[in-house]
Amino acid sequence: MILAKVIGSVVSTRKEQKIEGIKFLLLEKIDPTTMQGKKDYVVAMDGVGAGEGEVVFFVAGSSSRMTAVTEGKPSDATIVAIVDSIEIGGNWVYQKDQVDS
Amino acid sequence: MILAKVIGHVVSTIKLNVFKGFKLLLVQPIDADGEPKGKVLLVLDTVQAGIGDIVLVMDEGNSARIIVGDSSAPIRSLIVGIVDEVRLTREKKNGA
Amino acid sequence: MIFGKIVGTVVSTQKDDGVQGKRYLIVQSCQPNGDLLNEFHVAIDLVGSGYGEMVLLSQGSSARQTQDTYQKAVDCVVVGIVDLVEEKNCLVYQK
Amino acid sequence: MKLGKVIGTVVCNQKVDSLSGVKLLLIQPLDENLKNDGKPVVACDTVQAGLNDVVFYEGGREAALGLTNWFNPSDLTIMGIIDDLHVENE
Repeated sequence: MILAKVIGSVVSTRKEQKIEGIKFLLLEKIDPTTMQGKKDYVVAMDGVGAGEGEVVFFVAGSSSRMTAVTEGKPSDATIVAIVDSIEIGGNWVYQKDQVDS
Repeated sequence: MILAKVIGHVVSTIKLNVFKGFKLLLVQPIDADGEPKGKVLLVLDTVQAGIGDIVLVMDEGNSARIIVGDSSAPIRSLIVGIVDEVRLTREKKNGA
Repeated sequence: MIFGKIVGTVVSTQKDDGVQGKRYLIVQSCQPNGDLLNEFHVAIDLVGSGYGEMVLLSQGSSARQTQDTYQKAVDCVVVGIVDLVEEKNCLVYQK
Repeated sequence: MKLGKVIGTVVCNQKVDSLSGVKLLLIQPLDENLKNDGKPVVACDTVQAGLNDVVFYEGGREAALGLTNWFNPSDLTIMGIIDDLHVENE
């Protein structure tokens, strides 16, 4: 799985029937040691109700069809978790609540 | 499936049993104009293809396992046909 | 499989991958001798690895082929803790 | 399948149960001219390959199927040892 930050959403009115009603988010992969974006972007289906600004991780490939939301859907990247906190070498480098407040 | 050109062969005596009886060929994937595209693959031959032949390569596990008739074979890429001609609705880039 | 070093952990309460009771580790890719590369993965720990240890990561659909991750939305797992790596008859890494 | 050269071994005392007893080798991926192509990877051995052997290996789901017990998380498995390789470049 890869850590990324939700930086936007993608809206499409004309799409494959099977993927109607699924939210698409624009993610930027991040370097967890610095929490900075890597200028590497991916569009992923959202399985957990993530929102803009949140740090998440996503699965790629055939595994991205294994969530309740994407089962049987043509997905190749799905957000599977909203990150609460990240610890690197004993230090908390990210905590969701602190960013919110 | 992908189009590819056979560029070589490989001899292997010690290999998994499911590979016994198959020839192993090196193929270079090509685009519609016959230009090399992507990395060279090692594939199983089921149609007696030879060096220089343009072939059709199946590069998907489940389909490959159906072709060899063994649902647990660790096989993904195999040659399923020799291409006689590729016709394009547009002119080929190199004019050939 | 590729080499990686455990550099941290990720905590998430809101998730939808079907996996329960497992730790999510931040693993930084590394060379066979332990030199770090600038590439990070979140991986599920299957072997009880600890901070700083060099591990083996299995990726893609193969990551689902374990009791804990079967048919779950998982594409990266830690499958082993590396004790030593020998390259061209020289020991390049030892735990 | 891809080509690679055995450049070393990897020892893990602690690994997932389904990979116990499986030998892990360090592989340098090669291109068709046997030049290095990418960074070294670790693959499961099924054919008793030795140091400096040129081998072919497969990734993905097929890698797991290459081992006797197919329910394992291997994502690279060596399938055979190459004795001879012949390439005709134009």
